[in-house]
Amino acid sequence: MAILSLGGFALVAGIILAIATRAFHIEGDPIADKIEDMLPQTQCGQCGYPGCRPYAEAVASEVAEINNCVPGGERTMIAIADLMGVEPKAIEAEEAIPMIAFVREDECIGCTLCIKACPVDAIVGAPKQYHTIITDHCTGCTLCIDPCPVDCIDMLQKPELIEHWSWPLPDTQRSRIGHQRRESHQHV
Amino acid sequence: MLIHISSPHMHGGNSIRITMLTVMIALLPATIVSVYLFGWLAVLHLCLCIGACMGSEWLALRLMGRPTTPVLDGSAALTGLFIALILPAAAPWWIALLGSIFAIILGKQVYGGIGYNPFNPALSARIILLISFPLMMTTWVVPMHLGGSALNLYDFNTSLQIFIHGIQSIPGHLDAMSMATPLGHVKTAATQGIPVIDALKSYDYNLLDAFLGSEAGSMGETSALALLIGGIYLLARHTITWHIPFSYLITVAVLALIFSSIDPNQYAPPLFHLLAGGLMLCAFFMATDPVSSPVTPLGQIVFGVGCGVLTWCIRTWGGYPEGAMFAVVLMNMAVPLIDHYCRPRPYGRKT
Amino acid sequence: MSEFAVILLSAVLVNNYVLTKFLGICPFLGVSGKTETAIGMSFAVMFVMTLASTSSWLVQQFILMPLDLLYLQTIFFILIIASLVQFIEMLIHKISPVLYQGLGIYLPLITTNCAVLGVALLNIQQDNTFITSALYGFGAALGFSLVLILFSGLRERMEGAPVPTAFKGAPLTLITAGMMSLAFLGFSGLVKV
Amino acid sequence: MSDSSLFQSLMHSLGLGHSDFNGGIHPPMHKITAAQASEVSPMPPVLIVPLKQHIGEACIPLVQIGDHVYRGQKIARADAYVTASIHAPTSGKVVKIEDHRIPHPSGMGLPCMFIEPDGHDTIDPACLPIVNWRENDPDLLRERIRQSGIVGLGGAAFPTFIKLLRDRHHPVHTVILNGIECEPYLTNDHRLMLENTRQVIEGMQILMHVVQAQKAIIAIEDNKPDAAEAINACLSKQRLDLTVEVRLMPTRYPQGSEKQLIESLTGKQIPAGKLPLHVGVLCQNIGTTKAVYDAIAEGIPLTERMVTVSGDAVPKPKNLRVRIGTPMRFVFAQCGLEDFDDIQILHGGPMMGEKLRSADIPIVKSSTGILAMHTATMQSVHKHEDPCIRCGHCSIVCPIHLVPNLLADHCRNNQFDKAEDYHLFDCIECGCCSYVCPSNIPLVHYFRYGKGQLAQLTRERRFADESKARSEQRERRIERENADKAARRQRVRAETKPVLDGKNSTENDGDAS
Repeated sequence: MAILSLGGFALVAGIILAIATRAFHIEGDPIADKIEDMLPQTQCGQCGYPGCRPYAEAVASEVAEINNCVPGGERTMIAIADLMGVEPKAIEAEEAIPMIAFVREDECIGCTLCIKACPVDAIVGAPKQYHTIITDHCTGCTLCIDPCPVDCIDMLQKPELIEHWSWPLPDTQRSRIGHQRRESHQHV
Repeated sequence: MLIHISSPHMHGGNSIRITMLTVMIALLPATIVSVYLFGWLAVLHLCLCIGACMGSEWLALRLMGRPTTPVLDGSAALTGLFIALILPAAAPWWIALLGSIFAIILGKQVYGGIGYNPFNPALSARIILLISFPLMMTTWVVPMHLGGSALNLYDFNTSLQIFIHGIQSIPGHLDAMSMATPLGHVKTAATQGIPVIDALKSYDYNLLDAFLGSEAGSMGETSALALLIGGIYLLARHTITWHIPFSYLITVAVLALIFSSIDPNQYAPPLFHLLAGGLMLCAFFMATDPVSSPVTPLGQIVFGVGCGVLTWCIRTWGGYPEGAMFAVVLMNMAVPLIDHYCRPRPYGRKT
Repeated sequence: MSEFAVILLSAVLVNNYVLTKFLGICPFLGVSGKTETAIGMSFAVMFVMTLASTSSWLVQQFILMPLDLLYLQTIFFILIIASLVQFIEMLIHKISPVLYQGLGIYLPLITTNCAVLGVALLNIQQDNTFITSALYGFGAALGFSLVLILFSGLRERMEGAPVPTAFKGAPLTLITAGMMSLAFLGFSGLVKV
Repeated sequence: MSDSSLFQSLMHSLGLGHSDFNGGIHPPMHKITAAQASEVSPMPPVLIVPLKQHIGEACIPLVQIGDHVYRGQKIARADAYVTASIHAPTSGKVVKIEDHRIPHPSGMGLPCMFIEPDGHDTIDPACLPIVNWRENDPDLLRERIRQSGIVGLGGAAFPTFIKLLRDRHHPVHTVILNGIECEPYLTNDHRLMLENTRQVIEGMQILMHVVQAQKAIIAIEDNKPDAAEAINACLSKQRLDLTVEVRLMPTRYPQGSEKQLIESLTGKQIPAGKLPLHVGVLCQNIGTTKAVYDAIAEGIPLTERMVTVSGDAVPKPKNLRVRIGTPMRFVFAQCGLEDFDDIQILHGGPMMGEKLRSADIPIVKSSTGILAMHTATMQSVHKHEDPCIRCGHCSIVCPIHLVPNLLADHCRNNQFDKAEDYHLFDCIECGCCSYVCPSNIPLVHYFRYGKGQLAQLTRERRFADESKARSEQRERRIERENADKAARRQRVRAETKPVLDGKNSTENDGDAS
């Protein structure tokens, strides 16, 4: 009797849950979408995935670590950690200074190999013509460096604009304590 | 240091120390009354509490390896002053010492020092003491200048003996030296089913005494007048705003008025509530403690009303005769949420 | 009517599950880091607790007592709670994936949460009727939610503080919870149940 | 706080009393130069004219190195809408165009044009006054104001012609002349009202004509009764048919902030993100009004402005009429200050002005005043930052009704989404909160930090979105190309299959890999 009633009850509960599973089924992975929105979209592949979307999916399904996005840096990592509800992790790679690629035009042979490599179509030029990088479009992913047969592409520091200058944190002891707190928070 | 600092390049000159000193000056009348009523006992408590608070703050900062200058910013001394004023005069020295240590270490320093404590340190200390040592925290010495006192607290030796060994060490009947507070008396009467009016009559209660302070109670809580003077001074100096004390007192008064007009036998009148116990001290000094109270004007009103409702409910229906300290600490818990949801409407925005 | 109010008030304030009965401490400490998560958790717990107390009452009255299976009480109750938790888990996953992520392991852990099982068992112990047990369950959940949300507010504020290293994290959280518990003692005797 | 303001704040708390803005402070005013007549600054050996002196797009030079320019000749312009042209401050020779420090807290530089005055100060013959402006089309006057490079001279440097737009849905009924000048030390508007009363009033009439407003209010703080008197006297002499009202306002910082002044005068708040014209008001600074008069009635574009030179380190503080581009070192020298050891220079007033890192920075259109302070004075202001004791004084004085201490916490902890939720971008950086803070917290600095970081985040976000769009577009293109290629190959293979079967398949393999 005991087994029967328990089993019966369990069956009823199971059926209800099965129906609920059907009713509340979700399409796609909303977490991956949210993570992808946080990534810098450089498509650089430094995370080990072939682009930002695959990395976002890997993080959402907890396959990849949250600290692999080098261009996104600390800020992106903390944002993802907040979203995922996990502890922030230190980024192993050094914080990158924003760079852009630059073609030394007199050396360029017009082979178009870099144009094919650029993930964001930031290089213009036709075969046998000098290629130019659109500075405003370059994400600094360095993917064009290796294909160039004559090594005529340099990575230069992104020029600093007075319009983009922003105030640093005030140089007081308390703000430093706050900063240390943030840093120690990351290395837990 | 001057390399990167933004405007404004002028400052009004206010500082934490000035703020704390202002509050201490505002507490001066209440302190004088406490010395007048409890003689050397009050002086001993004041010295011990202030010393212990500053000492434990210094020790805590040393142990944490932080600069010890904040000891002198006046906040620890103020906490000590508060603790002395909310202790019953008969409490022995170790209670005062424990209270001071609790307040500074558990109430403040573990949270990161001044500015970060979510609860009022002095009141948390009092709650800890009240729950840990209920009897000692509710034995009230008959103050001087109130006929029938068997003790001469102006005598240093008597005071010192009570201070060190407790009131039990004094020969004589305990009932002759101590008495209940008006709130405690009414609460006991209520549990026995005696109507409030009769209870007040049997206590010989009169409002003038309660206003001036000739009644049993914590050392600094008895005189509503002295506290009121201090409160008005703080308001005039703009150290506090009217929002918290007024909303707090008005809420208690309105609740008491409504209920006592419905059933005067069961509920005490508003003036009794206003003048009794620690309400005045809490309303002007404890609830307005900047660190543990809301920042925004609307939030402060919500906070004051909440304190008022809780105080009155606990006094009237609860197990403890006095609810002000519980009310303030309970509302302290809600401060972050109040701050978040009671923000003022910014200029030019609809909601 | 006043009886209901007394039950509710008692469950929310006087006999608060977290601060005076010390039940449900695990999610109380676990999901109180952020107010948003705490609010989500509160709704989940309210849902589970109210339904668990009513359905356990029904099971007790119509299955266990007639069939004389009282020795299976705990197993039955856990079964009920587990199914409810599964249900709410799917619901939250559907409605708010971010909240689902934020609650993490604590959501399935409501199953073995002593507060939920406690409410079901206490209902039986106190001989509550169907209505009062629903009310009691809801009140207990309300009390849990109240302190959880208050506590999350405090913790968010403490996050920016230069807390001494030895007290960082759990120690300070526990000290704060203890202080809250002491303050809640002020409610004792407020209603006599 | 004085008794009257205590009463006011009480009335304000109770929701009574006349319209007035919330909060505010009463700093010591130090208006030491108020009673002294202004002087004309001599011409410096070289003028350094930055090619961007306004909010908006930078200008590109119209003249070349070695060219001779006249005073008032346009030397740089931009095509963008929000911009203002630059004019030569005097006649002379363009000697070089290169980066030079401008008055900016970063200490960074911008392209500047260096002009060597020839000493004749010849006005460009193309600069002609519009004498009968009353009969002229408002749009023509507006275009002249735009061509004259006039920007708000109260410090913000927002191009003036944009504020003069006539919008059919929001007709401007009132022109407000802002003669408040609530910043301590600064007295340049005060002196203009006293010395150029007629020009200021005519400038106001021009503005009223441009926006077709019927009413004007001249708002003056009650610490400048002489200015109000002068204006009243001039008004009664002219017997205008327009309604002009001179209103004395209580001295309270930041009464002169546009939003606050409009609230005080009309009781209306400008909706967030909107302009004053949305409440039917045009608000102009005294200096700007004078510049409008110069541009229309005299025909001279903006080449000169009144600058207050003051501060506790200046031996002879005074107001000077200075050509745009004059180096500050030269201006200070007129006031007896030559040695800059242990001296800090502020550009603007002490409440909202910025500390500069050098004296070799030119005066620009937004230079209301330049102050030289002893380093010790500055150090006594910027003391050690203590923890916030949450006293709430910052909330009380905030004219925007923000909660500065919580906002600063969010900025300090890099919780920028929360900071935005607390309306960080509504902050006008008036500095009242920092002024009253007992813990000496540089609140405004935290807000500026937060704003900068948020702007950076927004830029990065936009860049990421654009990159993503480009990358997706590229993927689609590659896919299409591959599909095309495959289709073509299919076709080729179908045609030549019997003959080249084997060869074709190997080619395919190679392509696929």
